[in-house]
Amino acid sequence: MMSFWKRFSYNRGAVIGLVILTFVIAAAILAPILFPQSPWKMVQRPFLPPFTQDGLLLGTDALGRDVMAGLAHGAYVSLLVGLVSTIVALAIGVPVGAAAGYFAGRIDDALMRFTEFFQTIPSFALAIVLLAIFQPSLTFVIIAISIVSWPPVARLVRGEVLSLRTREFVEAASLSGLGNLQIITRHILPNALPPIIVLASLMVAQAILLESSLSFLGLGDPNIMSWGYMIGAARTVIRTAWWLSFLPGMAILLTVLALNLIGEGLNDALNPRLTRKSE
Amino acid sequence: MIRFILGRLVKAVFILLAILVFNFLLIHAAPGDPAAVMAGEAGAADEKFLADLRARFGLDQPLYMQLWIYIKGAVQLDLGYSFRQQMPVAEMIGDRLPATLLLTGVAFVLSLVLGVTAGVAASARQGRWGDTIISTFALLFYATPLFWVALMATLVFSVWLEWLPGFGYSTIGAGYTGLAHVLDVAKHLILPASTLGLFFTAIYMRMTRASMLEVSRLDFVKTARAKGLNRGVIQRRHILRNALLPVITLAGLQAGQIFGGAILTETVFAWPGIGRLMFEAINQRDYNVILGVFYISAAMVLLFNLITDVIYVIVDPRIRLTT
Amino acid sequence: QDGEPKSGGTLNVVIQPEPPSLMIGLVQNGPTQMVGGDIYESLLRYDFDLQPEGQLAESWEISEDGKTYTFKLREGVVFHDGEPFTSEDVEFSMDKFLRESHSRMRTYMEHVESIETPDDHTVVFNLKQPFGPFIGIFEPGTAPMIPKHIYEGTDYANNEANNTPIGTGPFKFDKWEKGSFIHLVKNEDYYMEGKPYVDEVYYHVIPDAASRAVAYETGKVDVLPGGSVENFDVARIQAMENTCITDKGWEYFGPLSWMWVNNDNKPLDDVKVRKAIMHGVDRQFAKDALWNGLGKVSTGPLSSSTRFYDGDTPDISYDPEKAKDLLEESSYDGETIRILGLPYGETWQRWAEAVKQNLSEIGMKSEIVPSDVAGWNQKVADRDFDLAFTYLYQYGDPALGVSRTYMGDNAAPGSPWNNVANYQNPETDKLFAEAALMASPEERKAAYKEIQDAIVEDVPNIWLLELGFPTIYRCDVKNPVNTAFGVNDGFRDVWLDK
Amino acid sequence: MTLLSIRDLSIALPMGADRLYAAKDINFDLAPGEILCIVGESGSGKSMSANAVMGLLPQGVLPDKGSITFDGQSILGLSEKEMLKLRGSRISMIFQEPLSALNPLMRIGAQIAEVFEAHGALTGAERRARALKLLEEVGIPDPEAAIRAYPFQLSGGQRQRVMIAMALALEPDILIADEPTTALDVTTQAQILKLIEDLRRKRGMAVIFITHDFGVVADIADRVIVMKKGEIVEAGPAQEVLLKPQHPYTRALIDAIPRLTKTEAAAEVERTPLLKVEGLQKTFSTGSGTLFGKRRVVKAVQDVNFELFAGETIGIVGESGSGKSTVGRCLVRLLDPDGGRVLMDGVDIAEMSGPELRAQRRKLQMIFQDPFSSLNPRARVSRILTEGLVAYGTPDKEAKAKARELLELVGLDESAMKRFPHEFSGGQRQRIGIARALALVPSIIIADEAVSALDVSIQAQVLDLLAELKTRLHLSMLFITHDLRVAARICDRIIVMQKGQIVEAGPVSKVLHDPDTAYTRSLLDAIPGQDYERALAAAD
Ligand SMILES: Nc1ncnc2c1ncn2[C@@H]1O[C@H](COP(=O)(O)OP(=O)(O)OP(=O)(O)O)[C@@H](O)[C@H]1O
Ligand SMILES: Nc1ncnc2c1ncn2[C@@H]1O[C@H](COP(=O)(O)OP(=O)(O)OP(=O)(O)O)[C@@H](O)[C@H]1O
Ligand SMILES: [Mg+2]
Ligand SMILES: [Mg+2]
Repeated sequence: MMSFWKRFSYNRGAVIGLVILTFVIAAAILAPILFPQSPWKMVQRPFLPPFTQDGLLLGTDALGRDVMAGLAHGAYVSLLVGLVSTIVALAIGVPVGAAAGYFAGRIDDALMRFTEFFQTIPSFALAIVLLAIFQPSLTFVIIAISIVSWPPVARLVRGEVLSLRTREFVEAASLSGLGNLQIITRHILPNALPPIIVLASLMVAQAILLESSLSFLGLGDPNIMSWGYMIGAARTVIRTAWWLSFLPGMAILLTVLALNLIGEGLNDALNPRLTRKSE
Repeated sequence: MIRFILGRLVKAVFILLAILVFNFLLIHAAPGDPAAVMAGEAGAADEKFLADLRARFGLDQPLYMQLWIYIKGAVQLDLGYSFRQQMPVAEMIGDRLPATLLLTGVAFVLSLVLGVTAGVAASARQGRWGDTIISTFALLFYATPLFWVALMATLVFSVWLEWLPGFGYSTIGAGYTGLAHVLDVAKHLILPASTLGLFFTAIYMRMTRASMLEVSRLDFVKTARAKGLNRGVIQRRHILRNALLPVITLAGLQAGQIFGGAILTETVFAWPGIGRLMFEAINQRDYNVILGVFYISAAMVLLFNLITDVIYVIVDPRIRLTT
Repeated sequence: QDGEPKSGGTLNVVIQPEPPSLMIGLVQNGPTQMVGGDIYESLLRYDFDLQPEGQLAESWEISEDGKTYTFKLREGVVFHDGEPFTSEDVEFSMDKFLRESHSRMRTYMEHVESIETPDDHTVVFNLKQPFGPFIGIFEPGTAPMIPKHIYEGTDYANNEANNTPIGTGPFKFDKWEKGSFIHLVKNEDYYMEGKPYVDEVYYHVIPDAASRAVAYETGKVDVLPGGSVENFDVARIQAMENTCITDKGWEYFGPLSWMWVNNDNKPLDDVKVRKAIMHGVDRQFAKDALWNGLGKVSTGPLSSSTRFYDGDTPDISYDPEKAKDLLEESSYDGETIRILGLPYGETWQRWAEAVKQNLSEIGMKSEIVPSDVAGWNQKVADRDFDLAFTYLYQYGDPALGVSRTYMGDNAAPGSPWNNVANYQNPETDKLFAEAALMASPEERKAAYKEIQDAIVEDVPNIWLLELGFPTIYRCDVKNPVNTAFGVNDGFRDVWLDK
Repeated sequence: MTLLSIRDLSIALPMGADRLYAAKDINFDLAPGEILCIVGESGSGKSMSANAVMGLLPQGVLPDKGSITFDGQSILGLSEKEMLKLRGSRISMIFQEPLSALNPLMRIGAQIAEVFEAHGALTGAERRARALKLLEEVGIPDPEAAIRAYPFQLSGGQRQRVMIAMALALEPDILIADEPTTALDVTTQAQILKLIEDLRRKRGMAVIFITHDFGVVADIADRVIVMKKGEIVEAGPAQEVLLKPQHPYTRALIDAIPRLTKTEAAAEVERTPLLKVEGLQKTFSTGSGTLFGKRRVVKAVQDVNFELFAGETIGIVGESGSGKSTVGRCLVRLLDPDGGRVLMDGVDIAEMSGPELRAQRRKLQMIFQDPFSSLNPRARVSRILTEGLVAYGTPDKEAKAKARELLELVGLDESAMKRFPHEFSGGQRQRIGIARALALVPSIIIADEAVSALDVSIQAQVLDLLAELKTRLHLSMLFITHDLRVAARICDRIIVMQKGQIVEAGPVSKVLHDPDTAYTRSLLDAIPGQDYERALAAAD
């Protein structure tokens, strides 16, 4: 464990990523303390540009709401949407993909046909339909996003596992008397990790943006402030008040960047072949 | 191999049917129906108007009858009529198909080529400036909402520089034919295709890069170096090939979504494609159109999944597939 | 002042959303009317004060008792396929086709006893009783003239000809590339000398509002009909060179927005709660911030462009203090009110948010329920809401566009367009019924004044704004809007000063 | 004239390794046409020194001081680009582990042709022809088929020969061969050695030959270097070092060389068959024949029958590619046999699955021919060694203690527990594989070339260990090897395989001293270093 941290911290990018993410998480947690007023409160005249008024550092939006408060409160929801739906997607996709790839044959066939079931409807369309059926509360938004994002994970993992299961070290592990579950979790998945980490770190962004697209179509939870909502809402005024979409866009970008840097750091730290560059 | 493919194709037919039933139930579970939407648009409607519409669309029948009628048609490759447009769904899809295939196809090739190339380039410069720049750019395109990129691209290239048309499929009313038409369409294609393509580029780039780095530490790379091969060749022939598997998976996924993947892009760039048709159909509850598009897109997904599996075997001969 | 009209040129107009069909007699949604208005015509058209002008009718006469309407038709009018237009077509359209397919016409035609066609160019409508609004229904969106020779005896809805609409209008249908554009060409045989002026009209289908703005900026389109760009963008585009804007052309429709109040639900069955909401919603802010200052704050159930509008109704202006007091006195007990937003774009979403915030400031909890268009229709029809945004057309006369939403016997669930609030007031019901059938405009005015006062007192709905949908166009496009229907009335008089 | 000269070379290891330097103060010269053999302890830095000459040290391992001069150029100072010109054409190398050293997704032919391409030699068609010729020269049967095969479809020895073919392709000035014949049967080995000898004579090729096989050293070496713990302990002309070793370590090594002559009468064993193999068949067919190229059918195992008794060791010898590994893999069910039965305690293993199979597997362990690819690159040695035990219910702590004990038994330091497979030398990895197989205390071990990468003294140590276990635990073994001396030392009976079939079987003394078939005799004749053995025997 110690050495893992050491290796991780040797990657400067990863550390920067961790710092950014910590900052975002802190914003999410501290938002109710720093901005006790509802982020929906209309506090000033609309479309106040950033840095023009004390107390409203980042200006106001189309309804005169404090953008800074929105960003802070939005951090919580966006992180929640991004992380939870990614975790759920991984929690479904990885086992399904791993089982399919490892057992191959009939199980593979069954699991993959099952996956195809969810995969065949274009994901964005499926999300729309799901949200038309169920009331788009935050929970359902997350569920809908998870449902549409696990099939790629499953297929990716399956592809990797299909290839890894024939490796000799896997055979050796099975000779050591390891059960299938142990072989998959301890020998195959760790070696399939790099693409999964990449996909997962990209999926977080995807989820945040999907939430934004949905709320832009009026299918988000309109009672909850999120970055996605802010971007979606600012879209129509992009020509007159560019900062309204730029600021939450930057927030998403930085978060995504942070997660990717961390993902990369993880990949490096978990790869025993990458020895420290110093020395 | 042939047996495997045939087996999958046979299965695909059954899956398609199952998916069809599922889709049918799914969209009928959404509130509202096409008659209500059309009445809504008219701004006024009485009972008779709605009843007439429903009778005309066959929506007055019990759900299982509607399902039965639809399935019966679908099995004979008859996708029914659009409630709204009074056109055969197959014809509507046929009309929109070329535009979508053109857009997503070009975007697909573009993103794949660009993404893999950038991924290779970045991995070769791991940890150095070039890597950082490429990675950051890719993420920039990935993490920026598509509509934002689209609008900015339109602003810059269409409004300010006036180089490219900002929307549409061809110059309306210009009446171009032959080569002029092709060039005209190509010009219209540039912005939407690159917007859509750049989004996927990041995925390929990152995946390629991570995978390449993983493979580049394996022993056979040392053998390749010992042969005196130069870096480029090693990167391409040895590392890339071994790193390709996850990229292929993702490409297969993207290719499968070649229909539905472009809803936003088609909307922003007024591209007369299937994605928009589908989106509008969902909003209008034009059941037959939605089902038709889903049906075709399901077939596409199944096909590309099959192709992906076959490519797996070609790329990695150690993988064995069984049905 | 515009000088001599010039002939020729192409007019590029935005159409949004893409119409399902151009057959205006079958489909009544906005885009169909807009394109259909170039192809089809009716007997009359109406100026900005809703006064009738002749179109296919040369002259008309209303009998003293208000029960007989006689129209003299123009001679020499032909349909786009060359067949002459006669009184037979009028009778067929009004009596057969539209009765069958047009739900609004169906109710209007209830009042008609018989239609006579003494000769090819005369049509006589005999009414059962006087029906004041009747003279106001002869516009193409309500009473389009449909060729009898094509439709008689066919299944109207499935007639092949619906795809190649034939009317008498200034433009002929040429081509419709689904998803891209609709192309109309000049009707060379039009009965008015020299008109139409432009050679062709392209309706561009551009689904995204920002792209529509870009289309205008880059000169791809010349006319942005009301609602085609987001309100937030209007000011910016307005400031462009060679750009004109008008909010005229909506007088007939008089679009009025309000929130349906579900009068059946607690605590909204309490008039004090409704009043509190009415006073608590800052409509001036909405107008300024969301509607670019266009439109008017509504004072009651009637739009001010409607005949018999009364500006002197009880006060319902923004007054949060009063709202708080009212709420205090009322039976409101901290319930969460569900607000159903209108899924027609950003402005409406923002508006719902603003209302939610307004309510929270007077101490009322609320949540916004999102939905798509179909879901909205369904929810409103099923009364599955507490407050629901909507806006409706008034069709120039309270008997046509207003009474339907307040009449107690028009409150059956299942339609989003009737008395969705389930407002029950036998007195106003009676007055509405009588006023529609009065022959004298003065009497009607008095009756409607009484109605307006009564309804505003009850606050069955939360009236918001008389919406302003500005038409933006290049200044060298002359006359794009010159009737109470605006761009929907066809581009008969448009010419390009280029 | 010297072609290559190494002065005071030290190669630093990253933190956490066995010691600070993989190699320290290395000095030697190489003249054209000279064959220099490097022998020495496993893990003594032989491979690292060789890699340094190629400029191909693994990440984290760096030449710390000293110089390498090739043909007047200082190699350590060359840029990567300049090195490219040398590699493959002027200096080429055969790596120690042939499975992981070949690109798994590239056909053999293409991998060979690439060498020419890298240096712009020949045209496309010529390259293919040359590749074919090379495969033939290194003795791969059916080169036409092999050229289209992927590495995983070849046997260990075949892969090794592919490596050799690649290294020899451009007839380099210096060939660095890192244990190039570990997986080759003696006849093939002889053929390869002859090939190298020819090139040396014709083209004046110099060779650095790393090996543990003193027989080979005796047959080919001009000069010998002996390494221990990163340092050169002795160097000199072959005759001198081999027959008059100065350093005690060298002497110990030479004493440890197994002797063919040293065959005792087979130990008394109980006659209860533990494993009964009946009519075993395995055929590989690749390519569907319709879509992707021609079908390649290899009858790897044909009708193999034998019995393994408790406490007995059977040696399987035979030419490379004759199906030895395939038999082993069929027995542990890593491959599903196409026909025949494998009866263990009267039950057919081939029919088992699930928990039943898992229960059996504990008794049946395998040491893999290619140690590196059989070790999970992302698992530390401690996990590799303990997880089998833990899986069968041993507490974690106990398992760790057991693992440490095993490491010591195979001659590895305890610090190895914390390292990853790639941080070891070839022989060390092989020992990890052995330790893993022993950890579970199986009743049968299938050892596939289990000691081929070990220097003779450690080899002796491991063989002693196995012999001890054999008596103590009644361990039975199937010992696949090409080294007949090793076979003579450890086996009770010997099976000789050729082309998938058993051509001869019998007690060691019979097969190795009085064989029935010409094939076996040819194997015996090809044993390297027979003169040397006689000389040593004479010296004793
Ligand atoms: N990447 C690495 N990281 C740390 N230590 C390493 C690494 N590679 C090799 N070593 C260590 O360097 C030493 C020398 O290794 P080398 O491969 O040169 O041995 P060798 O003489 O070739 O042995 P063998 O005969 O077993 O192949 C060994 O002790 C080994 O454990
Ligand atoms: N997976 C496979 N697919 C196709 N052919 C294979 C496969 N594995 C082995 N073979 C072929 O089967 C034959 C026997 O291989 P095997 O590995 O059993 O040989 P071996 O006796 O162990 O040889 P060596 O001493 O060289 O390791 C070889 O010709 C090889 O090419
Ligand atoms: Mg070595
Ligand atoms: Mg073998």
